[in-house]
Amino acid sequence: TKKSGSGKVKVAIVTNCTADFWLHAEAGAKKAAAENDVELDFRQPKTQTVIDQMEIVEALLKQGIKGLAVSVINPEEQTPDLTRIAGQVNLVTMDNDADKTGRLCYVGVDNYLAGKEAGRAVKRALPKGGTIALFIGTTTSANSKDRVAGVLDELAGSDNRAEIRKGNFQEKYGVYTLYRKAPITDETEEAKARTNAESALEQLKNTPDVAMVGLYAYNPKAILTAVRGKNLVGKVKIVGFDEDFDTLDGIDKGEIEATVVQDPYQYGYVSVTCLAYVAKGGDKTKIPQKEIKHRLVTKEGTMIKGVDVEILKASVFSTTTRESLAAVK
Amino acid sequence: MSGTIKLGSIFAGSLGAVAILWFTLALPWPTTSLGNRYQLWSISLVVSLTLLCFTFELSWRNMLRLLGVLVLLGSILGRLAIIQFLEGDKTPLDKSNIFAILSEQGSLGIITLGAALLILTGGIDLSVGSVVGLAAVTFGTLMEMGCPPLAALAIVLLLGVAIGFTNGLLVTQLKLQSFLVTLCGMFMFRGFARAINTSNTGLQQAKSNHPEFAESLDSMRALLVGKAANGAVEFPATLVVMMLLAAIVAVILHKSAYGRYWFAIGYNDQAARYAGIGVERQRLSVFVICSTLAAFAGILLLLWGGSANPSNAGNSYELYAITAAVLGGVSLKGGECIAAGLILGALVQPIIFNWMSFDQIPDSAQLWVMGLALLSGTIADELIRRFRRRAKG
Amino acid sequence: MSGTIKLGSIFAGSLGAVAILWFTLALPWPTTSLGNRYQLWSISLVVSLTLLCFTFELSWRNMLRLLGVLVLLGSILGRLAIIQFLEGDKTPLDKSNIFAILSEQGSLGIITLGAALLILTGGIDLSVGSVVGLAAVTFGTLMEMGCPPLAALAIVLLLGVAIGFTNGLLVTQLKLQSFLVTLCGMFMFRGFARAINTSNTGLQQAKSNHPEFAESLDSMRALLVGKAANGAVEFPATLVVMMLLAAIVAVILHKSAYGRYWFAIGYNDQAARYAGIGVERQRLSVFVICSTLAAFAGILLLLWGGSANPSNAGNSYELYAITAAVLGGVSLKGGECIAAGLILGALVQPIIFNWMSFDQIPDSAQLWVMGLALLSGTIADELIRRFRRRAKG
Amino acid sequence: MPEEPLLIARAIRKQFPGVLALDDVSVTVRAGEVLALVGENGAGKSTLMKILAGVYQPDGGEILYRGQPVTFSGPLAAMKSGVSLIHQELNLAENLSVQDNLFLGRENTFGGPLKLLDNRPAAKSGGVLLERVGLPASYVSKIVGELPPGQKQLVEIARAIGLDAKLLIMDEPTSSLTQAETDRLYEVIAALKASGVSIVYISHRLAEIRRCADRAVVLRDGRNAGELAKAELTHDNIVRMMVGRDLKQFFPRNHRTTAGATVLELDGLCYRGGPTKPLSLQVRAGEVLGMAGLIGAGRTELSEAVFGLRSQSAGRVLLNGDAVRIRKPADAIRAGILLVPEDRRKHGLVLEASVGANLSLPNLDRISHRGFLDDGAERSLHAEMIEQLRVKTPSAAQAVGLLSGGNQQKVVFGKWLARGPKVLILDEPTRGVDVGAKTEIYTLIDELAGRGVAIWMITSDMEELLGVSDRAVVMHEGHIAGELTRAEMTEQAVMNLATGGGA
Ligand SMILES: Nc1ncnc2c1ncn2[C@@H]1O[C@H](COP(=O)(O)OP(=O)(O)OP(=O)(O)O)[C@@H](O)[C@H]1O
Ligand SMILES: Nc1ncnc2c1ncn2[C@@H]1O[C@H](COP(=O)(O)OP(=O)(O)OP(=O)(O)O)[C@@H](O)[C@H]1O
Ligand SMILES: [Mg+2]
Ligand SMILES: [Mg+2]
Repeated sequence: TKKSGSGKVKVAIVTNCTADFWLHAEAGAKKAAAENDVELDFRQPKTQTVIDQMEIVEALLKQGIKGLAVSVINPEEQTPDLTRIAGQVNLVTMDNDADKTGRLCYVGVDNYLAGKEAGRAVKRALPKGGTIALFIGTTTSANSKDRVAGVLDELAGSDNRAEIRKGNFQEKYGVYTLYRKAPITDETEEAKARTNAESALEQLKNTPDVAMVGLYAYNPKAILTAVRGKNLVGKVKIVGFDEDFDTLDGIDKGEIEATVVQDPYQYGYVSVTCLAYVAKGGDKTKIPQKEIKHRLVTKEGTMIKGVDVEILKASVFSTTTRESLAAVK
Repeated sequence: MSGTIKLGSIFAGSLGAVAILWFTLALPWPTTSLGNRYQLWSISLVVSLTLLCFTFELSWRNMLRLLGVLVLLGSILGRLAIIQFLEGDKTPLDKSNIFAILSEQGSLGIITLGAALLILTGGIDLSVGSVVGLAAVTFGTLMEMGCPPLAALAIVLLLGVAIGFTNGLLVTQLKLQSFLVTLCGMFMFRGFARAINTSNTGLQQAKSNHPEFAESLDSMRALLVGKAANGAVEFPATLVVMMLLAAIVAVILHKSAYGRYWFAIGYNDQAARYAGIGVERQRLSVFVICSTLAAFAGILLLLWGGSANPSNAGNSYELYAITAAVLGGVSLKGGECIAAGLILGALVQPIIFNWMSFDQIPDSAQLWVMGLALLSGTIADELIRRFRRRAKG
Repeated sequence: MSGTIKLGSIFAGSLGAVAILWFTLALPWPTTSLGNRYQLWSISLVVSLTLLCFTFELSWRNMLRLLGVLVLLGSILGRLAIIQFLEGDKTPLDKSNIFAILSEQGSLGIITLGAALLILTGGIDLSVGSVVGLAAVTFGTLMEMGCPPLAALAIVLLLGVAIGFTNGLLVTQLKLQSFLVTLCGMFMFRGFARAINTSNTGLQQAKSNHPEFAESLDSMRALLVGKAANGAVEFPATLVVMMLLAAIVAVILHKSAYGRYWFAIGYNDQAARYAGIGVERQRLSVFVICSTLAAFAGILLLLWGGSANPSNAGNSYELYAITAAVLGGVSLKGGECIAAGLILGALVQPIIFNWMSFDQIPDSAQLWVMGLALLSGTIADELIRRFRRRAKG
Repeated sequence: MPEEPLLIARAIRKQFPGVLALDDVSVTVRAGEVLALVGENGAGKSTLMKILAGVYQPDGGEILYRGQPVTFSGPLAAMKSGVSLIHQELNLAENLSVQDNLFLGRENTFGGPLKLLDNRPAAKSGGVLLERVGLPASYVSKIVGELPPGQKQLVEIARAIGLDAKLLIMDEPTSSLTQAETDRLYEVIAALKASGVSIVYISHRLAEIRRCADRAVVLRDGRNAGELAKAELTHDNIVRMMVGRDLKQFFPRNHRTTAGATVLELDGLCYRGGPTKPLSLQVRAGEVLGMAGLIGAGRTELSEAVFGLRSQSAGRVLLNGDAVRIRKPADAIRAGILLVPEDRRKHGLVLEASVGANLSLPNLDRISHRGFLDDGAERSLHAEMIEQLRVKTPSAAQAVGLLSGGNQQKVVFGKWLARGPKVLILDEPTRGVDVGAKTEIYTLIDELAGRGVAIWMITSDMEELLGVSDRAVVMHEGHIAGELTRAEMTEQAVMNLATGGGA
């Protein structure tokens, strides 16, 4: 006779890669698992590839899980597989959606809108226009394309999503010039991200009104390190994405304008809560879409005219985030 | 000689038993139109196993050389069996999990074959991973652009040939070292993959661009990686493909003149030259074989995974392939290789990763557990060799 | 002999002129309390340059061996100069850009030195990148946990020693091949880095956890990577550190008995053994040097970048280091190495990346341009060698 | 002898995996004597010497050095006590200069553990050492790899002399030297002996033993076979003791007939990197053409050019009167021109592979059908060759590297015999081969010549040249200095031509 583990309901989360970002999600997921008395298996593929991710997913299916939350890497291509899997086990997509899979719900922000938020932050920093440089890990994934499109569309004031998804960029977006006519990529390597920012600064040294936007979690701090190195703090405006502590610190010191945060803690928390609810017999049909609203972090954290997102104060947000992380360790 | 043949048939018998076991697991056959194809595959499997056993001179020498990897494989399989029969609702030995592992092993095996031949002849290929990536991306991009699947397959294989040819010419004609040439190749081919397509490429995209190819693409997929249109694994076709290729390699290696040339070149290319062997030509052809197999593995990668990212598809596969080859009894000094060992070597890494998943080894620990397991394998191997040497004296 | 010394002094003279140029660029000295330290560094630079020139036997032989890399460097510098003087407002030759390139080159140079020594003695170290990552993560984590910066530095260097020792013992005592051992090490040390700290580690974090160390950390940072407390680059200290280390390596290599031993071991370890050289001990110590330098580079990486990610800090640095070593005149067959060449070799890759950025080579093309440039370098090198041989024959 | 012996080795035993290399071997070396150590290939000479020099540790027995029992922990310990060994194979770091090699492992250093080099003393004494062995002092700064093999050997000898040894062991020092250098070596040995150094001298060239040794110890199959005093050192005595029986007819000429038509002709041949003067040469069916010359005279290069290993730049190679294009060894082999190379271990054999695999290697086209090997045909080929050449090996599966030198050389011959050679080029066919095996090889050469094969034998062994060849050509600095009929062939005449004098 088999020894039946802890006897608890098992749910699993599979992320899209290994990154600090997911620590927050793990914290939220663990919290929800404890509250709902389910067993949690939190997995991160070693590289951001569909193959590695699906290898983990398929193996998990043999381990008696009752629910699965996945950050989809390539929605279009993974749809057939995820549809099949949604037939075997309760599926939630988070962070990045695949909406034709029969998933229970999608937990995450709209990356396009989040990108637009970053774009608005750039506009506030350089109201009269200027040159912007975009830094990002890759431009291959769906959410990174959306993010880039969001920023540029906001600056241009028009919708160029289709062209940007194809990788076609313009010189000018509204009154803003796009440095090198493309986002600069770094293959998610921090050191490369830093050298990229350094050479960009070197070339934009004599250009007035420069803003640099870092769209992956480590990009803002890589930009900040480079800006500090060239003694250009304050002269070059930085707008970021995600809640790296160095980024928050930079905002608190006034070196970075703002960062757009997605609330990965909620990704984990909501996903697990939802999966636990269904696994324990909750009504699938009653699950609403769990769209999570992105938020903005600034130095002051006060309301800004014309902005209808929640605005957080960097120092406070940093402390609460640390606490929620520490709580699960 | 007669002794080795007897041992060989025992081995053949037991492998046959294992094969039959597999088929029992695989039954009932999918009732799709592909059922017949899979039966064909099963026959191929038996044929290739027979060929392999026929070429594998199962001397004690060879057996001992593979003892390290056998122990490693045995202990992990043992652990999986324990999980299957004792622990909760985990079922690692279920058909679908076994099929998934076997498929992984199949595609690793294919690049291992090529990498091993190159190492055998005294070279090394660090560009394998990038070639896999480039092939996968090219294959996908071609189909997205409207090239029929079969033509795309042929073009990608030709690309593999061309790459092998370039690498090989640089090594044999310019006398550059293969480590160096293929290191540059590693950067270049990865770069080409990124230049060809800046975004992900995939089967769905190809199908939606060109619905007329959907059917032939699906049947190619079923044939080569055993996946149905909905992505379910119906048969570990990759493994069979690998076994067939391995059988061919085994015959060439152990039963044809070319194999003899390669062994001789690997040990002592000067002596081979003095014996009238066209060393350069042989080297060149091994480069071509290696890159073509890598390109083929790239095609399988796209068919299996459904999509490929130019920046990281196939990343570090050269390392996995080299490791598998070494575990399978290849010496990095050249001149030593057993075809049947390569299959065993290729089995190790996928099964280790699978085991770690079932035993919930945290992601953060997986890499060092893997490294340690491989190191233990090589250390065990060395200790066994020593022990043998001492026992003999 | 006298001929080479004369040439050496010409070289020394021109290098001195370049150094003076650098200082002019670097002037005025930062008025912080660190100004003095930098003057010390400048003196060190001159000393190490002198030592390097003294050891570098600038025979035509050596010069020609480095011609490939000199041409490569020269043409890129030329292109940068054209951009500087002809093109709009781009100023690649400005102090701040030069400093950034030099610092990159410095840290690459440090690992190149170690990697090159290992290749010289007939080994190879594929674990360098992982050791860099592990060292950076350990250094940061220790300080975050409350270990004083200097103590953390010492511990990390000891860790480097321990790693070198382990690798070395496995190679020399168990007679495993270095390629294999360090391939496993590559997985393992990367795994350790990820196991030690699952999240990014960084200086800000360390400072905010332990404000009492902020000052000593800042001054360590200023000293080793030339960054002021506000993160501004004041001096390419990494390059000076590298130059000093290179000078030491140069003296050991070309002017001490150890260097002789290593050359002999790399070419023919049997001959070295028969000459009474403790081959195993020498090999072991080179492994230790290599890993310790890699660990030191990891420390510099954290100090320079401010933070390190366990999964990818230092990724593929072993490849960059090996490439740099080869460009700098090291033969992968062992037994060939010129200390001064290593510096030149380490200059190439950072400057290529910088140039590509200034010439706006798209990201997607950078990898293959890089690969092609390196390949051209090696091909040029080989053609020069051939030409020499023919001219001689 | 009143004086205490310098070294006594008693009941030495050494076991290698699968081989008992030395079994209860004893040897005594007296102060200031030249002791010859002889024995067949694999008799254990090198092993015994390596034990005396600290390279190997014995498994049994004891060594008394200057009356004290010693165990040398390594080569360095032995060197420090005054025992040094010139290895049978070259052991030089060829990437370093001659001077660096001369003093490798005992560099003059200062700065304590920093071991900084002080090259000045070495620069002076290095030149002196080179001159003692007959190399120009200016060679100290040359890179060893750029020297031809013979000169490398001289460097090795100079290096050992420089160690100021009390006991100097020379393991086949002359195998790659020609007569002139060998003579020079005798002078060195005489001088060393005069200064009280003991020398152990190993050689397969019995003439050398007779000439310089005071005494000989004979080993057979890892055991003592006996000892010969100076007076007893005759060719027959040595051979009898070594082989255990008499060897009749050292240079058999039983099958030789009068030479037939010209088989191989070189007509104004030039090759890349070779001398500018074109070379012409003829080898006739059924004759053995001997080719002599000093070290580096260019004989090996010429043969390599004919065999397709170096590209020919002008002139023709004619086989039975027809021009053949030889661009690669395969062309030569197809035409029936076959080469037994000078360096057996590097070029002749794949040492790690089996005897059978080596025999098959150039014959794979004959033992395979449509690319697939025919096991039966292969086995019979192996059996036939092993039988015909009387190769001493447990089976065809034995790794060829484990065979004795003579048997290895027979395998190299065996590779070609199956192809029915028209022209057989032998480059130093008996280098490092013991007398027993030498006779067998000479017999084989004789038989082949009898069958009408044209044999072109390059040799630096004067005895061999005079004993085996029907006609001789002598090379000097890349060109043919002259030709001698069998009647004209004397040591004097050959040396004259080789050193650039007239015939
Ligand atoms: N390192 C080794 N490992 C195994 N066997 C060895 C080793 N060295 C020597 N032998 C074996 O020991 C025996 C004695 O060899 P040794 O080299 O001493 O002979 P030798 O008298 O010097 O012969 P030669 O005249 O050919 O040089 C041979 O059978 C040889 O194969
Ligand atoms: N390994 C080598 N490296 C460099 N030069 C060499 C080498 N071997 C031979 N040479 C050069 O080639 C020329 C001819 O050498 P070759 O070996 O053909 O002469 P040989 O008459 O066969 O003498 P040996 O008795 O040394 O075999 C000489 O000038 C020699 O210096
Ligand atoms: Mg010997
Ligand atoms: Mg010769």
